[in-house]
Amino acid sequence: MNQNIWITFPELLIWFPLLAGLVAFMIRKENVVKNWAILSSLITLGISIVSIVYADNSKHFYLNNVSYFWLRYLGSNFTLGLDGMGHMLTALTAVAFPLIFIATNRTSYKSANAFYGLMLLTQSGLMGVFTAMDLLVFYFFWELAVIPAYFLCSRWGGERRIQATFKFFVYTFTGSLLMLVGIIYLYMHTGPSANADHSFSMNAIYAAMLSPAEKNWLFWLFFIAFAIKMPVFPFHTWQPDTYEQAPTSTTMVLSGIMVKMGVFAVIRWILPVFPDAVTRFDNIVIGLSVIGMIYASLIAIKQDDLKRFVAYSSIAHIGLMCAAIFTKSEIGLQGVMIQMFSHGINIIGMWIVVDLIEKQTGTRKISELGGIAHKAPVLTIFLVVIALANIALPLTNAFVGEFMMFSGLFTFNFWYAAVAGLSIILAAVYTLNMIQKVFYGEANGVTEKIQEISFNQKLVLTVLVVMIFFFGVFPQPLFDVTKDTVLNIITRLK
Amino acid sequence: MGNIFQLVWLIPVLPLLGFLINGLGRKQVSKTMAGIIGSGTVLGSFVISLLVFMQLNSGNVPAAPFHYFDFINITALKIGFDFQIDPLSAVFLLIITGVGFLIHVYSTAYMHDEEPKDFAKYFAYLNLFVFSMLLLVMGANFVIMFIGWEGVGLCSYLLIGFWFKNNNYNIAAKKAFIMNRIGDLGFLLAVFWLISKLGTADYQTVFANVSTLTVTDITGITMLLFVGAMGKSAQIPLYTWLPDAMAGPTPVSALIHAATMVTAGIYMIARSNILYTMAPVTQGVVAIVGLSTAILAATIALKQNDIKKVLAYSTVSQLGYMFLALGVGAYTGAVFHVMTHAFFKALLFLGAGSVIHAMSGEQDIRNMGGLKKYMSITHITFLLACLAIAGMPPFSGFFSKDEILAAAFAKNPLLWGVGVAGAIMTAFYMFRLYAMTFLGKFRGTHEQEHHLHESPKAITIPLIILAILSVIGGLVGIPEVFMHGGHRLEAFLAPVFAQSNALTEKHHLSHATEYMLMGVSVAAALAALVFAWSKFSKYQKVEKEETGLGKVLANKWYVDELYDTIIVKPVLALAKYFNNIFEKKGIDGFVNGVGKAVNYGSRQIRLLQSGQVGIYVLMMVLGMLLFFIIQLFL
Amino acid sequence: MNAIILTAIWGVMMMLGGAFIKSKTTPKYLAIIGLAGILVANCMQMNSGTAFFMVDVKDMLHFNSFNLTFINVAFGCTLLFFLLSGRDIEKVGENVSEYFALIFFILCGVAIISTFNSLVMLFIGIEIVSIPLYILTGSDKRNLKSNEAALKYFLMGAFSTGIMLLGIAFLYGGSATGSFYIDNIISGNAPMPPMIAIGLVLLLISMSFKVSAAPFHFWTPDVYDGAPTVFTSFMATIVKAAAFFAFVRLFENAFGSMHQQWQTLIVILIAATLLIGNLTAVFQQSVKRMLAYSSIAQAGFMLFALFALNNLAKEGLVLYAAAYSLASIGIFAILIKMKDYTIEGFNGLGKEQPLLAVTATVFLLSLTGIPLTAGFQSKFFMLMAAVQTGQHIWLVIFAVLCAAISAYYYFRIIQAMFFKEAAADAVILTEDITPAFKILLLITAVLIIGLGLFPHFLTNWLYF
Amino acid sequence: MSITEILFWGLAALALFSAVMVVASKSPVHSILYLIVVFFAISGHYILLNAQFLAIVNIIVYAGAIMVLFLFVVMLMNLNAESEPKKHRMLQFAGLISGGCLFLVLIAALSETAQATSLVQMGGGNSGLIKNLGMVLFKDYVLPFEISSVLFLSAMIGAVVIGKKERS
Amino acid sequence: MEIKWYIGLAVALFCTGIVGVLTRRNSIIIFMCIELMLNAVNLLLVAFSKMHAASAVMQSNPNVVSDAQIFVFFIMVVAAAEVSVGLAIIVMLYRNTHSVDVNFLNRLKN
Repeated sequence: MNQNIWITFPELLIWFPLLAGLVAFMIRKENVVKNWAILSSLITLGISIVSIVYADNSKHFYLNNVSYFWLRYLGSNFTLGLDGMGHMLTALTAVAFPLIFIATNRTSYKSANAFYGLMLLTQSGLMGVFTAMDLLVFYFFWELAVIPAYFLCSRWGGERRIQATFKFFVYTFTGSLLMLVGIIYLYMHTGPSANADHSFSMNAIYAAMLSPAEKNWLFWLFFIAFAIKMPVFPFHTWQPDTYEQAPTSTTMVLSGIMVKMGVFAVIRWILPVFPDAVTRFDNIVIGLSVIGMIYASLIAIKQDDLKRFVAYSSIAHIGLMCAAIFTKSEIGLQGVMIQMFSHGINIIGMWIVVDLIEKQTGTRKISELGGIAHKAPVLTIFLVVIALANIALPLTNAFVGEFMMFSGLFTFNFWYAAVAGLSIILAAVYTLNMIQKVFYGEANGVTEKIQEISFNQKLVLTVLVVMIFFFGVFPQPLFDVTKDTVLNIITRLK
Repeated sequence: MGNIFQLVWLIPVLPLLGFLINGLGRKQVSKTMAGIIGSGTVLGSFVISLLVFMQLNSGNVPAAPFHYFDFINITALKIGFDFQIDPLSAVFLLIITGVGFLIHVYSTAYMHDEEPKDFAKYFAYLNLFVFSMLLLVMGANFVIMFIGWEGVGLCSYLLIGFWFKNNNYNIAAKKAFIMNRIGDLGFLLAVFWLISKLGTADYQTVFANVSTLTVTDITGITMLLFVGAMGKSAQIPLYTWLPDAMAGPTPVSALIHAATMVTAGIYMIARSNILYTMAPVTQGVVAIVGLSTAILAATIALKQNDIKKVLAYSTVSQLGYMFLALGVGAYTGAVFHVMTHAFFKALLFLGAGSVIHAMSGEQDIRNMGGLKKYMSITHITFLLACLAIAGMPPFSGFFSKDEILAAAFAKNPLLWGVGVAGAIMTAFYMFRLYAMTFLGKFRGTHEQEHHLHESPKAITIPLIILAILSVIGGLVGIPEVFMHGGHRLEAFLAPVFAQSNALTEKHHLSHATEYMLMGVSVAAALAALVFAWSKFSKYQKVEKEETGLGKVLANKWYVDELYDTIIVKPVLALAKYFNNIFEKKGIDGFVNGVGKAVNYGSRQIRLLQSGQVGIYVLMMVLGMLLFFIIQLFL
Repeated sequence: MNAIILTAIWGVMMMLGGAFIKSKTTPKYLAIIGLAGILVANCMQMNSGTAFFMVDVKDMLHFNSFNLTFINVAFGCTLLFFLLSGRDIEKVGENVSEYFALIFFILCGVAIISTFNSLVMLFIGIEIVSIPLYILTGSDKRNLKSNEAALKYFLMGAFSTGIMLLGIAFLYGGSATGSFYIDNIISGNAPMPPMIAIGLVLLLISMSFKVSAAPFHFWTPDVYDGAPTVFTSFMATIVKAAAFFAFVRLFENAFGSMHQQWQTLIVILIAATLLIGNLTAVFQQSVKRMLAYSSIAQAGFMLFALFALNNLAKEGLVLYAAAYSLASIGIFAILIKMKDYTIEGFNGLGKEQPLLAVTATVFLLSLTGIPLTAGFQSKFFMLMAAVQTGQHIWLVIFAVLCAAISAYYYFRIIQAMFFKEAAADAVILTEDITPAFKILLLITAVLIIGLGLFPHFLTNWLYF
Repeated sequence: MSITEILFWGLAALALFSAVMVVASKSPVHSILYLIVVFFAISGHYILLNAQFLAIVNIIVYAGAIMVLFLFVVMLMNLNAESEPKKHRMLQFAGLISGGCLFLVLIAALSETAQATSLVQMGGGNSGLIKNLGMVLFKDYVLPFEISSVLFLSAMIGAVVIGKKERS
Repeated sequence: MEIKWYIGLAVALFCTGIVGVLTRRNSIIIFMCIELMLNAVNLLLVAFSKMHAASAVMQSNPNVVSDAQIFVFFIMVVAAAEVSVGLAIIVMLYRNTHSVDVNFLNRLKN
């Protein structure tokens, strides 16, 4: 086997955006930096696609896994790896960024170099989270992904940006510090590694010797950190504020990818490490998630602000993912996997449309809008498709995921599925309400001058819609990517 | 010509292609092209369906479903994108594509005033509608069925709200979609239940392993499936969307009411008949709900003045009959009634559309009258349809309705009695409608009168075809009493219901009883018919408020208001409470409260730092004391 | 030994130089050269054991890789401090070379208290550190705040000296052999006799005073606030770290074997320090005062070394000393250049001086404990050390919650620098920023990130 | 009671009384004078314990040099009794109570232990003599002795830095 | 004499000093009280040294006894140094404010 590969895919996925981001800081001209961002993110996408081609770890292990000494004497190595779930989420990250850059190409930012630099750094951090195979490395990237995002939101956001994003930061920071305590505790109970008494490597963590009581409280330390990030009711209140205040392209990253960090982390670090605690607390977590779904859906019905509207609908969807994870069923988990991807695609699409509307009309108030369908039919069609995908209409990508997640939830308990199912109805209510108020009816003064969308946006939305339908009809390729990961986790749970 | 089954996939794909062409190229295609593409693709599907039907009829039944690709294929669950062709789906395919094609043709004329791109959009939606329905019918498992199931819901939403500038239409569309989603939830839960118990959603496997399920499981699954059917097929309590769905263009109503959508529930229960046969409790519920719906809708129809509303409630009522049939185990009867109903209800709607077209959009029958002399083809076809729906022999409705009533009688004479009452009301309101529209004197404005005209060919030809079908359609199911082996449909469908039939012993009514039943129901309906004819042919418009029961009926038993009060308003109030108070003051209040507490604590604790050395030293000494006490004495 | 004697000699040199050199800038260069030389000499002692002076220390001082590394860290940070803030020392008053001489004497004391093995040396070392500090605090003579700070510091410092001496007396009286050698005071882990216990508590209190652990921290904010900012920078970093090192050294060697018996006190200290430090810092408007409180808060984390007293803790302490000192020296160096010491004074710095703002951000992130910075690694080591003991996990959780609060006040500065605009005609800085200053800041930032990525570059030295 | 004991109690009483008077007397000058008395009493104790060198040093350095310095400063500032207004009553009370408590706690902790009953060698022994101390100081304690020169240097610099008048 | 009397005396003096620090507001007197505390410690150390001298174990190592007295000597040294600096600070403050009252020292607070 060729071991002399000088760089592997996970490294490329991290270092390339990082480097590109640092280069972006140097570029003074706004247009150049924009194009550079698009170009580099497209290259990252290329890398990601190639990596999926070589996804088969049994054949190309050396391409997808890398480990070099880092904090060796602590038992932590800089270990990266791409398993199915990693492939899926790195692919999502790689797909999302070029789309975001292209879609928001028209928006001009003060000190664009810093903006794009930070965006690319965020990408690098996200890639790190999704590829880390060492708990300490994971924690590093977990925090590092948030810092540039914080700066992005606080620097280029809306009026109340400083407060809102600081709340977001402190909230997540608190969570991750709690997790840090858990990480250390876990580490202290791992077996020895080559150079140290303990080890942070994933396998060692999975094999940590813990008493059930310890697992119980450690579970919560980890879960709260992830729950805040996802966010799960009642840890969600930072989200609407942040989404509302952040610049739209950052919001896309936050909602499209960053919330997946939480979901991802639960699957990667909670399920295999604390299987007993997961079984013990599954009712609480699923209960919270289900309450959150209904709660957020109800609030979404009453939202008048488009951004907050999307935020609450996202909370409802994430709630389902969280609940499905804790069903510990293959169907549920597989559903979560595919839904992570689908939700990312759909919500980015939603934001693009919301951004367009806000840019053109200057308002996000649902009650002030109306009749856009008449003025901008193409935009309307895109939005309707994306919104319907968002509420999981069959043959769109989200249906497959939601179907499987509900199915998993049902297997777990009928009543959870039944109550959670109400959110399907509520989702229809709020989405159709929004469509009706924003797009249908007669155009008014605000929406009178709305223009059709530009080529860039049309391109991006078309790509999104094609993906929505493609994976709605042929989801199997995605399952093939994540199948092994899910089965591995399921075996660990038993 | 090779095996026609190899082309089965074309049946749904053709309308899908039509949808894509018309939808994506709606700015490019001309109206004519859009019409041809829209109708042509459905015609193509119809032709293939017909060939498939003929293959099946010749006894060449495919053993396994056609597998195209894996939809979901993981260890725990395999769901293929499979189509199943058997007699049941073949019958439905014919109805959908056949009646659907006629409606398409009809639409080319009816929608001619629309802008070209809206016209193309309309046909795209119609094609998508047909596509979804075909998917629903052809799917070889519950998941594919569900895809179509939601798809038709979506299409109904799009078409009902086709004229999206009018907010009332949008609200009606939304209502349709949401009501449907309530039903869909039930359907979904049933599918999950099946998957969790049997690990699959394929019909074949499910039906083969049905005996491994417990009674609770089967009852639960069938109940939930029935909830789905309630939504889609407009049964109590989820029927209120259907009359509102009249907001869409009239051909759409025809499509929804006759060929697609509402029959989905019937199809689904007929498809899973073995489950229902094994769940007598559910069957009872289905029968009772069906019958109640039939009666309730009929009573409402008595007092409606909107031509389409009357027809809408009549659909609800007829659907009730079909569920009654399903409930009493007369699956063939239900399918039969679906078929005949498709003919005459499509005809009624299209006829109504023709009338509305002629009346320049007027839908209130109090403003019509005497149209007989202006539009003869419409008039005659409409009359035939009315006779058919009223169950007059030998029109198609007679056979199917009679079969249902007979089956109901065999189960319980009370069911039959109520059913006949409904039939009487049906005859009454249909002929009230007919008489007020076509007989008597014209009551509209002069301008309207000036414009009155017979509709163009594209409208009348489908009417004529449907009229013929309405008249002779019943002949495929001539009951045993009239002719031995006359029930061709039953024979054709027998393989589908074989499993159920094996489980139920047939109550064979004596010929005498059957004749008696027929006689009673026909006589009663005829009496109502004559009464309505005579009463309303000389109808004069009078402005008077309805009172008493009449007012209740005219207001549809206030069901919408009831739902509004007990469901919509509390939910919205709860949402408002969450949004305005609980979220802000409760959860976020707590989160911010932590921040505020830190701030408050900071402000208080910094007062300790008083700047006075004396106090600092005192604090130190107190700390020292504390430490001594802890270390030395504790 | 090299370090102690050379710093003393160089201090005298600086003092004498003050009499002859009239130029104001020369002492700075002298000091930098001298300190660099001393650093080299100390490294030599470390690597090859080369000692320039053959002194029989009678076992009163112990030199090992641990404390020599710490001395390197402390002196290295001081060198950086000279480089960054040397020019600002010149601005405090006329007696420039005397200030440098005093700083060298302090460094001598720092070297003593990081190597002491006898309570006598501890006492003298601490006094050598303290007395020059009183003077430096009051060196801005016409500033009443500086006067006030000096007097407060002096009175309370002398008071705590009294407490320490009483403690030493009781330890001497209570020890079986009547010795001042710290490893002879107790033997085994039998229950403490009350005299030892009293001595221990008294020493604990006086050392807590020096490292400003609550509730013995009250002098800190006032003194740090009142002292000239350059000296605050020095006091709050190197001196404090040295006091911590002495604290841990004393308690590990003298009382380590009965660790369990006094752990409760440390727990209380940690909890109180973290709470008061973090909570009070939240409301401060003056960055200088805020940093004073933050130094208390950081002390809470450093106290974990005393709580755990294991290898991780000691490594972590050295790392913490380096990380915290580097970041604080950096942020103080920037603060000195500011016109307005309030947080509003930082408004718009990101636009005016991006490099300053970016490096300041690195320093603040390090103080907060964000990964990639040395601050994270040091907190991480401390938490690991604490968790390794397996006791009082709630305290660790409490600590991280307090760290979350700390984000609140550190980030206010970041917010001011990047997200807020300065008033149109506002002057943010008092003077021009030289390129050399920028480069030094950058080096500091790189050092912090380097330590954050590869802490073993430092901790490996501990096991030479 | 032996002579030693009588002397001990007498000196103890004197020391304590004077100490209290240091704290209690209104005039700073009186305080200083009382403090000198305390120092003398403590020197008496040193003599009782045969620590002759310390007794002498105590009188010379403390009572002689340091206290005179204090006296100078006080007189220089011309502080008198009235110049010190009353401290806050509550604070004074709290100070008194907490000081008393501290005393009680320490005494309570120590009084009942075995260590507390060890005997003190009175009078005898020659370790407190100047010759022995000199030997120890310059043999064993030469390092701290030398190092304390740094302390004095810094104190000296300090006094100069602080005391010198700044040129404006 | 038993050592406890010496301990009692020294602690009493020490606490008197503390009380003085706590109750007085003239910084010079506070400083004097601190000197009082130091002297209490000195007395205690000398007493302890003689206590160890009395115990049989220590006879073999007479240095131990001298240790404490040398320590006392160092304390005096340090005290002298402290006094010079302390008085300088007090005088400096007096020059600026014409007061030695610590209660007026509250420019720095909160």
